[in-house]
Amino acid sequence: MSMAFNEEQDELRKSVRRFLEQKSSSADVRRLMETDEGYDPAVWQQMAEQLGLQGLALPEEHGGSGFGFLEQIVVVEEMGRALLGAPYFSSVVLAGTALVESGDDAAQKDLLPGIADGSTIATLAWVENPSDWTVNGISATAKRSGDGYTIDGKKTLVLDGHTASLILVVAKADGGPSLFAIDASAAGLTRKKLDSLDMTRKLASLELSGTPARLIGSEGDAAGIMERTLRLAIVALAAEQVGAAQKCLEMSTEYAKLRVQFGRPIGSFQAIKHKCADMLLEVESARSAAYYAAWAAADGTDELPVVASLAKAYCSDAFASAATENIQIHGGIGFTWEHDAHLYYRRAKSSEQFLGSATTHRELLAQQLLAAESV
Amino acid sequence: MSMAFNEEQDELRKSVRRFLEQKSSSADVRRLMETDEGYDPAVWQQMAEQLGLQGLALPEEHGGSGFGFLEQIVVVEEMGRALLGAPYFSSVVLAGTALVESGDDAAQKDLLPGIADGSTIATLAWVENPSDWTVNGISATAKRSGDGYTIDGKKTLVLDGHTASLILVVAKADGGPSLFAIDASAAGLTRKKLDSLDMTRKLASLELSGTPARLIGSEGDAAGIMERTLRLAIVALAAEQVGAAQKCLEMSTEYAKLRVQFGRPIGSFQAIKHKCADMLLEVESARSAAYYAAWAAADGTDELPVVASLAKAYCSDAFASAATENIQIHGGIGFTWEHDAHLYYRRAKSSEQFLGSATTHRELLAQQLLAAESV
Amino acid sequence: MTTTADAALTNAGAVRDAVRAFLDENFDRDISLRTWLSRLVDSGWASPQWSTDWFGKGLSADLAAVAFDEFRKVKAPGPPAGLGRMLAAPTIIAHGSDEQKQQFVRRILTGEDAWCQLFSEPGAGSDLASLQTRAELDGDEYVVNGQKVWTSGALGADLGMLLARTDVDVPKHRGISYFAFEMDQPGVEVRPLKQITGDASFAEVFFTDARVPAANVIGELNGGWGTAMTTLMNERVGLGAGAGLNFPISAPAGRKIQDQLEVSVGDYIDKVSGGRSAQAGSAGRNMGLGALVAYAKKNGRDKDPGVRDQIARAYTLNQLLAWNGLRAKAAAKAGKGLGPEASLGKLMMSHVTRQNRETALAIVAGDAMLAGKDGPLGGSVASQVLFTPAPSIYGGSDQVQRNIIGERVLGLPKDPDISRDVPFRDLKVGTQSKAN
Amino acid sequence: MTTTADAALTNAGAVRDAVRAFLDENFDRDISLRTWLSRLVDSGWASPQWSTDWFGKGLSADLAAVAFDEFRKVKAPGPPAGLGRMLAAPTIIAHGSDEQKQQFVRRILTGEDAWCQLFSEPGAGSDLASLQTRAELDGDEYVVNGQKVWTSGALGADLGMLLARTDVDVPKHRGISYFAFEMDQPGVEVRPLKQITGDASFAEVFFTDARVPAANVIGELNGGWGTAMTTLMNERVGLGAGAGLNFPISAPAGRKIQDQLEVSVGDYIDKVSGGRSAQAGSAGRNMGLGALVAYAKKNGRDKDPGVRDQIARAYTLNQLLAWNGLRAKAAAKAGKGLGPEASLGKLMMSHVTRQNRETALAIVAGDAMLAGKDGPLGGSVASQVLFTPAPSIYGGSDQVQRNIIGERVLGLPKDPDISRDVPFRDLKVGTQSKAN
Repeated sequence: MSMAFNEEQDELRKSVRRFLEQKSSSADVRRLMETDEGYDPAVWQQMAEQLGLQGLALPEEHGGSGFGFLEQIVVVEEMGRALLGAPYFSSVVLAGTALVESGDDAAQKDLLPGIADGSTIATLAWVENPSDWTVNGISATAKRSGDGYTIDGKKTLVLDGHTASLILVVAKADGGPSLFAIDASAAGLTRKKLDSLDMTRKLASLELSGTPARLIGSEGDAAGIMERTLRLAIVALAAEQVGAAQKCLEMSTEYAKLRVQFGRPIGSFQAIKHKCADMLLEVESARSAAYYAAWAAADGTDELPVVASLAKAYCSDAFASAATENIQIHGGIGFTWEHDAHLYYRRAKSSEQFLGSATTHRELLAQQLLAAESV
Repeated sequence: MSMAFNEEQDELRKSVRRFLEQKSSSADVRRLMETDEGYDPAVWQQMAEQLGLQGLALPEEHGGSGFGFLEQIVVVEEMGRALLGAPYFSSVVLAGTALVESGDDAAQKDLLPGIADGSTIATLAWVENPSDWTVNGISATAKRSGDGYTIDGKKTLVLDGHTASLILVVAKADGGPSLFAIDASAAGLTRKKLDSLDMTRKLASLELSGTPARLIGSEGDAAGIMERTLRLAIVALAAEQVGAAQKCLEMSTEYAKLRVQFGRPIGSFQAIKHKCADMLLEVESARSAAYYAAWAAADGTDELPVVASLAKAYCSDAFASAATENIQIHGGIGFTWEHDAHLYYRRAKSSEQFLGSATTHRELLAQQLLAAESV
Repeated sequence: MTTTADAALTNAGAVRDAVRAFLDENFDRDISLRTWLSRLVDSGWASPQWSTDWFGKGLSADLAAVAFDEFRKVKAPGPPAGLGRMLAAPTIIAHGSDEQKQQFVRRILTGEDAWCQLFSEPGAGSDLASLQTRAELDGDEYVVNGQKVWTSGALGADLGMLLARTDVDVPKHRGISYFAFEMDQPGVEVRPLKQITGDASFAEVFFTDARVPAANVIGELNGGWGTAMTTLMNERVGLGAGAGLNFPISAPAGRKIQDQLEVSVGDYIDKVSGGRSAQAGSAGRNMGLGALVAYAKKNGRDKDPGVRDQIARAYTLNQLLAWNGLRAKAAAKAGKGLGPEASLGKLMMSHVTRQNRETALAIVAGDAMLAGKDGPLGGSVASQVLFTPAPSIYGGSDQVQRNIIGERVLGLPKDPDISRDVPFRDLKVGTQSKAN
Repeated sequence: MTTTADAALTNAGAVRDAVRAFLDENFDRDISLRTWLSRLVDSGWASPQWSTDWFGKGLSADLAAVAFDEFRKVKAPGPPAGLGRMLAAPTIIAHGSDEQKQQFVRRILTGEDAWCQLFSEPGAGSDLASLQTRAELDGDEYVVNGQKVWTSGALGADLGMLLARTDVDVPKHRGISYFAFEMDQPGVEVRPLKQITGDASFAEVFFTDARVPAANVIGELNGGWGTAMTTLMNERVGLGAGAGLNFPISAPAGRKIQDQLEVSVGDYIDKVSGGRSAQAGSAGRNMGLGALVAYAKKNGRDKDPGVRDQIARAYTLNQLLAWNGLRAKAAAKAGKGLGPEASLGKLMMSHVTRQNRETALAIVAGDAMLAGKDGPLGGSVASQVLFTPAPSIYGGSDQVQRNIIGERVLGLPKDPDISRDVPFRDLKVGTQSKAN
């Protein structure tokens, strides 16, 4: 396993960063976060048409470019850095991956091209209990109805659930937890936007009452699909956290060089200098964790379950720490609404819990280590 | 509840400190820690005769002075500061308290006077599993034999178990875990000194095979006796940790003022200064915890179970942190055998686990908080 | 300043009797709040820890606590709990002239004046002494120009504790004066400052040829740094939650709300009773642990071992903050007790606040992503998360407190301050290239 | 120094083929270890990352790893892994004259000389440049007086990398020279230094009119600080466990153990195989996580949620240390890769070590009170506890590493060093009143 990106991947990073510097400036982020939708449809289309980001890692036969997970990681890392307001994580990382992992050719043929070209905004709704990110304890039920199904139940913490046109929902059928596709205009679906701590990431709750749904894969498939999907999603989230943490480090270092107190830049004081040094070590270590997990995902190695949880746990902690210290190093100005420090802090404290806390993932890591013959 | 010691208690502290400065210098501590016994019988007798420390808090009717738990705390805090090598914790804090808590008048009458005047060195042997400090899971058994009992089983982590002349042992009788007294010369008792991380605190393991024993209290009493005894013992241990942590703070601060690097005392660098400041806050907070718990114990308030575990958990962490930072602040010289820093570090990392780790006591604290109606 | 004490009040019983006698004679639910406050101030019971010379009884903290306990029994309203009483009054008593004490302190206690603090500037945070706001003498007045930031209560304040530079040719600590500054004048503009919480409880204050009488300098001209130290020390005590000694209810303050002083004592008590506490510190923004534990139980989160550990940690730090305060108070003698040790409480509050946040997050788990009306506990978990970075910054950052603790409590040598002896006009400040 | 590379070795296949060809022709279990090392050194394969001019092949880290992989397959012994190869050789290659490179470096690789490092002094720890050991010119030799401390391997060493002061009238950094110093002489006394672990793996070294030829100055006279930086940077890489590139087995070194080089390669491999790894760093003192996890399972401690969390934390930090190293290596080009970034690995090692201790303690619980033969895992938990404070001190403390990272990686401004420009003779050093 080589621990470096190749030149094409570096080029991809450069072009994504350039695009986001233009389209997701601080002013853009702030404008979009005040809207209910949280994204700019024009920029969303440019992402698809100019850079092909939505379809980047989706299969070529379904409208994607067929690149691998490493390219996907480069993109989400840059989006994290820029705090891009867009339904990318929901539509591509969650829903897109779930469809790919479902192995349902027909559904992929019908649904992936829209996700790949950005014309469909999709999301994945599975959570009912905020402390359980698995599908083990869900209550939503799916009943056969004609040649389809109807679903009853409630879902929460649905990313972009109020704006998505396609919603993948996990519900219990006779065969166990199963994955379904629902059209946003379907009967019996009530969507409610929720106020979110991280205003750049929009959330909704759903109520389904006899809502018609299409089964993806077979009944009982959702446990496996979701396990594989979330394993990749936490690696993507870890990379997003690395991108944002890196930005916090840069903001802190820059300010520490510029801000003068007691006749010298505050970065010359050990209290600040050592904070920045610790932050660098944590950000670099987080990067190692996210990249190693990404390579494990790309190579499909057995290590993935262990290293994915390792990455999510460590990157959550590192980003939370970087975002918090960034405010501390900025002092008063870092506590003002006008400064961007709080946008990263909100993202950090929100994504720390999203898809399972560090504590949860360390427990998963321990489970797998202890189940192994030897460490 | 007044959060200050009275003048008599302050005087007691002064005289104990003066005594220990003379009798438990660094050279004394080092001499004794290299011996198997770990204490100086002459000093032990002086403690009893000149200061009455062994009997200080034991009942007057059994040879003690009848002072309260606050005086006991003052004494153990000073002993912790001086790393006194002596069987005080085993004989007085553990065995003495267990006898008092047993409510067994006859046993008290027979056994406490010797403990109070220092002629008896006693200890308490209950642990069989190093991760369980309760008596719930013990295997040692006591069988009736004539008008007494015989005990079979093994005990470990017995403080001064190889030097004590009186050993209180917890074993399962028909009525449940029960407390017994054993003479060190009893048949079927094999004692083995164990190498200890903290060389100033001696440990032994015991094997009992048909060893004759005297029941203290009634069968089945040990659960209650031990719960009450350990609750007081952890508060005493917390106070001992505060005394030792305070000494680490003083060593660090003194060295930080004296040691010059880069043309100025290292204490003028924020990296060192802020460490010392954090250490002071932790030591002072640990002191608040230990004293508050001591007052709760002295007043016999309902809070004791909560605040005793709180104190043990916090003081363990604070002392471990102070002892570790003390070595770090001293740098290379702090890593030499000749410097006393490691003696405190060994005590810290050992007493951190003794009577239950911080994690264990936070769990006990949570149990009690969550069992309460409201917090 | 020396403190003189009421010679009769030497023990708890005497204090209790004296308060009861005072209440019997003066406390009446039907009189106006204004009349009651006036009686309270004149009696010396409004601030019994202060010297008998200046509105007090000279009581130790322990005995003052006894007095407040008696007032609590009848829910007697006390003087306003804002920055006037917490910061301005003790500073003026310590450094002001007798005229200034008469002029300013009584009106603080009676609720006639509200005060704000005009210290921090965009370029002068941790290094407060590098402040750039200028005050230049013009006749018997000073003309003030510059900008302050992080001023709480600026809109309702009648007066401000203003630090301004009165000499730029001397090193930074030696050219600052401390003014009692009238806020209601044309040269003052107050702009609300939105914080990361979304609230705007602070403001920026801009001065353009604003004016303050030379007679309003508190302490020595150019000696404002020393005067300010008293204010800052009192602030640290307050922010460390060490200022718990108080009346159960406090009166409102300020010229703009004088009508509120006309209500009857009884009506006022009924209106605010069970509501606003007398505490002016920041602790009010920290979540109560009780609500979190109840939430954990209700949602089954109390079974999670990580959550249990977090609950124990939060309980521990909250108790230690309180116990440290109790120990400090027990050790303090009458008129004493304010010292660099206050920085320990201030620093501890930062730890407590962060721990409260982490415990809350562990309990609510994924719902931590929600805020406002959709957030757990009515959005108060999100509020806790957003408020948490504040205590380690305001009132002197954690780094500043550690310097104070290291240097002034432990006696460690100072970091060399290369700007200390440079004339202010040659100094680089904030993110600008030159101070002036 | 510029690195020249073997033009034929541009890809992994070519490297693999070349090593195999070399092995086919030269590797023989029946020849003496001395003969084998000599062939290896002459071929350039002993240290393939080094320049072709000086005993190397000029390979990138990636390609060198390929070469080592081939040597690993036949268990070929490599040159000694001690301080000579890790520190002295790269320093001499970077700063020494061609004569010095011929004189010293080859003998390091062939095991003829063992080296120790004579840098730290009682008064010069973090502030190494304040060292007081003097070297005064007497004819064509320098006379050395003073004391060093924390010298590892001093008893077996033939030569020492000695930093000594050659000019006291200039500021501290500008009056130091770097010597290749012969240890076996009357003026040198080595006293073992007992550490808190009870071991004495380090020594104090005292110089009384000891002698070193002027020709043994490495780099410029009075320019020893710059030379020492190369040594320190290599040390940080080693201590951060970033030096993993190596042969599977390493040869012994030193004039006192030359007979050990006469054994056959085959016998040597059989003797040490499966034993000593080539790694010279400190990682050897950190416990393996595998043994701890097995112990936890055996004793039912793996059911404890706190223990599980600690196991996950230890696994995480150990993996990150390794992955950080892999990433640094992947990024490094041939002949590069040593830089201030090495301080990150050094600092990480302190975290890993502390975490390993805490995980071990959580698992063994009360048995942590026991040590030696009675301690858990044969006393290795107690050893881990006692060793843990070391990595954050030796080879530059955590505080020094954070300064380096802040200043040299992140570009933050330096702390003012008030002693930097003071002539050394006027300086206060350590806990003494004056440097000289």
